[in-house]
Amino acid sequence: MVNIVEQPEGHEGQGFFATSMDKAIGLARANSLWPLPFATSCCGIEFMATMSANYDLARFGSERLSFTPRQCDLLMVMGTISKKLGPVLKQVYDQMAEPKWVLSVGACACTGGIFDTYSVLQGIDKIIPVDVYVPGCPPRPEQIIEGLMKIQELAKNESLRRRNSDEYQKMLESYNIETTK
Amino acid sequence: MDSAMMLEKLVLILVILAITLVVALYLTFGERKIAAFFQDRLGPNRVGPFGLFQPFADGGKLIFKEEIIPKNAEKWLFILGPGVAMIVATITSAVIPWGTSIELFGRTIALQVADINIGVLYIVGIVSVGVYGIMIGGWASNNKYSLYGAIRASAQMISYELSMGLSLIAVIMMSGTLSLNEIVSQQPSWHWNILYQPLGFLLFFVSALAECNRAPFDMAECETELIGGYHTEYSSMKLGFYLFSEYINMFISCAVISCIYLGGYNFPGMNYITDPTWLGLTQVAVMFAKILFLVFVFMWIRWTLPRFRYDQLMRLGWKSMIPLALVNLVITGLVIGIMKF
Amino acid sequence: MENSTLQDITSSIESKFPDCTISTDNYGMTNIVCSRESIIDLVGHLKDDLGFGFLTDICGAHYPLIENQEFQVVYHLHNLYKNIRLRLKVNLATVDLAIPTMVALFPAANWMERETFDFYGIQFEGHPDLRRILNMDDMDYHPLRKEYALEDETRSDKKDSFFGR
Amino acid sequence: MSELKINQNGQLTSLDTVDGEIATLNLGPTHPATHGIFQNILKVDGERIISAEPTVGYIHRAFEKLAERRPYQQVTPITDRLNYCSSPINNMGWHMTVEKLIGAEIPKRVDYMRVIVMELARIADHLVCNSVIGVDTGALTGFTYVFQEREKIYDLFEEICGARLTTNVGRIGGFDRDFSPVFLQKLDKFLKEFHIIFDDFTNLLERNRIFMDRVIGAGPITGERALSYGFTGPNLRAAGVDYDVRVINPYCSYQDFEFDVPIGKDGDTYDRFLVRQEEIRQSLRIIHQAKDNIPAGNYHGDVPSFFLPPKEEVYRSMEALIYHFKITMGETPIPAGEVYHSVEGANGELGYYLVSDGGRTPYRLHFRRPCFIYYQAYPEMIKGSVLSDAILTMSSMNVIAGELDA
Repeated sequence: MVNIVEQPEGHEGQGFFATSMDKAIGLARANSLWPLPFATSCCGIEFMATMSANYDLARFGSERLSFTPRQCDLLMVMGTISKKLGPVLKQVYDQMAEPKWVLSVGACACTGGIFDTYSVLQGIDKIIPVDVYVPGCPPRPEQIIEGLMKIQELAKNESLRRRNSDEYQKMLESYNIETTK
Repeated sequence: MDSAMMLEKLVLILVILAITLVVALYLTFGERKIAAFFQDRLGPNRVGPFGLFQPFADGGKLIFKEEIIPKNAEKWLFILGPGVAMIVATITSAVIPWGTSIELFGRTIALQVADINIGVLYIVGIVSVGVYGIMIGGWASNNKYSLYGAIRASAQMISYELSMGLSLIAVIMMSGTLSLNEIVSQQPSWHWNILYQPLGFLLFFVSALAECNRAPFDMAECETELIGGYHTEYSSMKLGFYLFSEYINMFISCAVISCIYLGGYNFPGMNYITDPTWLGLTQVAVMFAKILFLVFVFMWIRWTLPRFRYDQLMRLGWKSMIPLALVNLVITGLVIGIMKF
Repeated sequence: MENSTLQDITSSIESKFPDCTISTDNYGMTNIVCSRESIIDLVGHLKDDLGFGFLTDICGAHYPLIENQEFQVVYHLHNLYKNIRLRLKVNLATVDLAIPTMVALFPAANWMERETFDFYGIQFEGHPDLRRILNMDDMDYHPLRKEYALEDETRSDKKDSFFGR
Repeated sequence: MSELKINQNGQLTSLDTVDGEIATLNLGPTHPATHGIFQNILKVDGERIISAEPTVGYIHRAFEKLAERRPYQQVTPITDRLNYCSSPINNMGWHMTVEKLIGAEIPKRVDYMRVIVMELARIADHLVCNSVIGVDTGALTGFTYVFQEREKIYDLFEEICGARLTTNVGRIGGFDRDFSPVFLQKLDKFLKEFHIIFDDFTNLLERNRIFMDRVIGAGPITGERALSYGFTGPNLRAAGVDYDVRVINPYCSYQDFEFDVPIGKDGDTYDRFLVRQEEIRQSLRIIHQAKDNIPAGNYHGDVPSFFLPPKEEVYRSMEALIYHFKITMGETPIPAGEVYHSVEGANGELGYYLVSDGGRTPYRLHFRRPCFIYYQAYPEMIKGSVLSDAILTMSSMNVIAGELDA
């Protein structure tokens, strides 16, 4: 019987030991997701509840809110996004530094919710790419936390080079977002 | 200066630098935990035991984040800003006496990098350079909010440095020296300067809060008004440097306060320890205990008090602190005169 | 006149503004229908002489089936001294959708009139800043008119048959 | 350059003399202090605000058009999202409007139950507003304290209707179920424990020197101006006008309860803060009275064409089945007519102007949103003050974007 020894991880592909590096940085990113709360309406109040003592988003290392897009990793879109606000949201997404994730909280942000009206954008995924959708009108804080944990999963398992891949660039281009390349 | 001495100083510098960085790293974590404690929360607890590796997660993330330099920013100054802030923050520690000395490999090693005879002046000078980091960064960002932060920070620094300096002069008059080491060694056991200069201590403490841009004087950052203040446009490790330098500044300020007013490494009953190495190490521990206590007070204030308005801050600086510091100076002078008489 | 009762108020209005029709509905609210020429004088009279110092609300309404009175502007006034509420209505025709503004009397009317303009396209003559307020500036219709659909007409992702439309 | 006149609050009194470079500062739409989405374009001279130009409508959701397409009971969820910090008040206000239109007789017990729920909502709303003033001055800690209390109020709402924030509580005609014993227990516990954390919060801010320096004299408005700008609610009362819909037009048996209407003097941020603090205490007083004197009786009025029959009935009796079908399909007879009904929302007079043509949906429903009306005074209130004051003024006015933009 011949056993074929598998090559050690990281021996080929993106570079020596790149995968372990990927993992370490993925872990770091996952546990230090600084959110930008783009809170427009009801869900924003539930987000405040999530931030405060009973639910405490800080446990995941996510309590450092910053309202400047440059410093955030996670864009949390909470509440109705109207057509008037759409360009603003897109600009905020544009201004964020890579890697960035988007969490769409609440029915309104995901699909427009009960507001199927002339003034409301029917889901923010029309203008920016979304990573995780949290349903609910508004979602309970537990749900928001679960959404965050799903983002953590994504961040953990993301390759360091994903953001440079053609696939990613194409995806951004499909949203008419200027790419850095 | 022989080569062994050079080596010794180099090692000491590296050790102090490393300790400063690690302490600053953990101060960010401590701040979050203490904030959580004051707010009935848990604080970060997912990374490692009790969340102890949280700072490394933050650091790792920041290093691998995209650098953005805004199109209209002044590129070189934009990069220079955080660098200045970081360098200035780290070099202040050179004149802090961490202990008297320890004996290692048959040599007596002084626990101070440089015992320059104008240590106090050096600190005051370096701290004033510190504001350049904020000013340059805020100005170069080409963002109005950053500019507001920078302007507020520089005006605040100028006015609070005056009262800081004036309250320092009273101490210098008492001790008759500008060397930090000398000032510390003049406060043996429990004869700390805070007992002779309570008002001076208070003024210096408040000024230190203002110099570090800590609440209630965090005008430069002021996240509910100016979004991020001077570092609004910064991302990645440049932001990391700014945040980091803030914590190093806090650490060093507390070290200076404990040197000047709380007797530095002195503690009651230290004459009973005879072994010089043990004495040195205990002194370092005592020094750190004092510093960490002061840091805790800094954070306590941060999470309890609201912040001042810009003009109120200036009014406090110019109309209350400076006159009080002058009064303190006059009283000190009179007392010294009477004692000599 | 601040102590006047509803009776005094109605008689005062009737004598001064004969073209107004005053009625009381089943819910105890006094409705006054007047013309757009007299509305400003009427509100001025109510405010200055009869103590109606609080403008509760201005809104529009669209009645496409009533000819020549397709639009209505409804004002709610409140006399805080005597706690009397009044509802004033002005009917307007589609061909001539204009009514004088009330901003000079009540600063509060500013945004309410802008909202009414935004929703119904009613022109408030003399308004200092008559722009759209809630909708986008480049919107080309007045959405609360009955002929326009609630939903966005350009949307493509939702199939009407799923929603019973 | 002639001399600037600055009063003792550090505010510029004469603006004609400003001479210098004027910058434009864009405050919003996603500025942290806006708490919701609206924009102010400020003209500033240094930190001094020379003029402000607010832009609203960033979350305009077309409530009024939406309400024209929905049967009466389905309008309730829309009202939830008006002032989402205190949705039960909006729900109840809408229910009462429809009850007024159809002339329904409502039992006293329902009134008392409604009062309890509405006052709880008022407490929740004022807690958010006051703690957010704290956050905007930089004191975040009080905010997390009061949110623990808010969670308890959420718990109570969950016990009544199953939802936390957008409650959709009650039905036209009353409630869908009676208060459960667990609810009453939890209410007792809440009333007993509320003051502990509330006192903490009060101690943290109310007499804090820095806080007082910050908020006294920030964004003042006189009673007269406030009235002409259509202010209502705590903001008007802070300016010294004792107008409260609960007192002047008592709905829902508010005349049975004894409570004070707190008023301020200067109409500045501190007065608004204090008025809200005092209103929280008065609300507690009302809840105590309502809880102790709650009369026996049915938990809903006799409005079979609006109040869904219990599910067991639907399975057994023909009449209930028919009503159930008609209500669910929105085919209930409604008299034609128009009503205006207003309740004292957490922000002020929340009015519903309802025109019915007898059809299944409202023909026209207009919400008098207090925020929308008083926010237009904002430029006048911050003119001549500094940037920090402008931000505090905004948060102390408690502008809720959902209500503002409808």
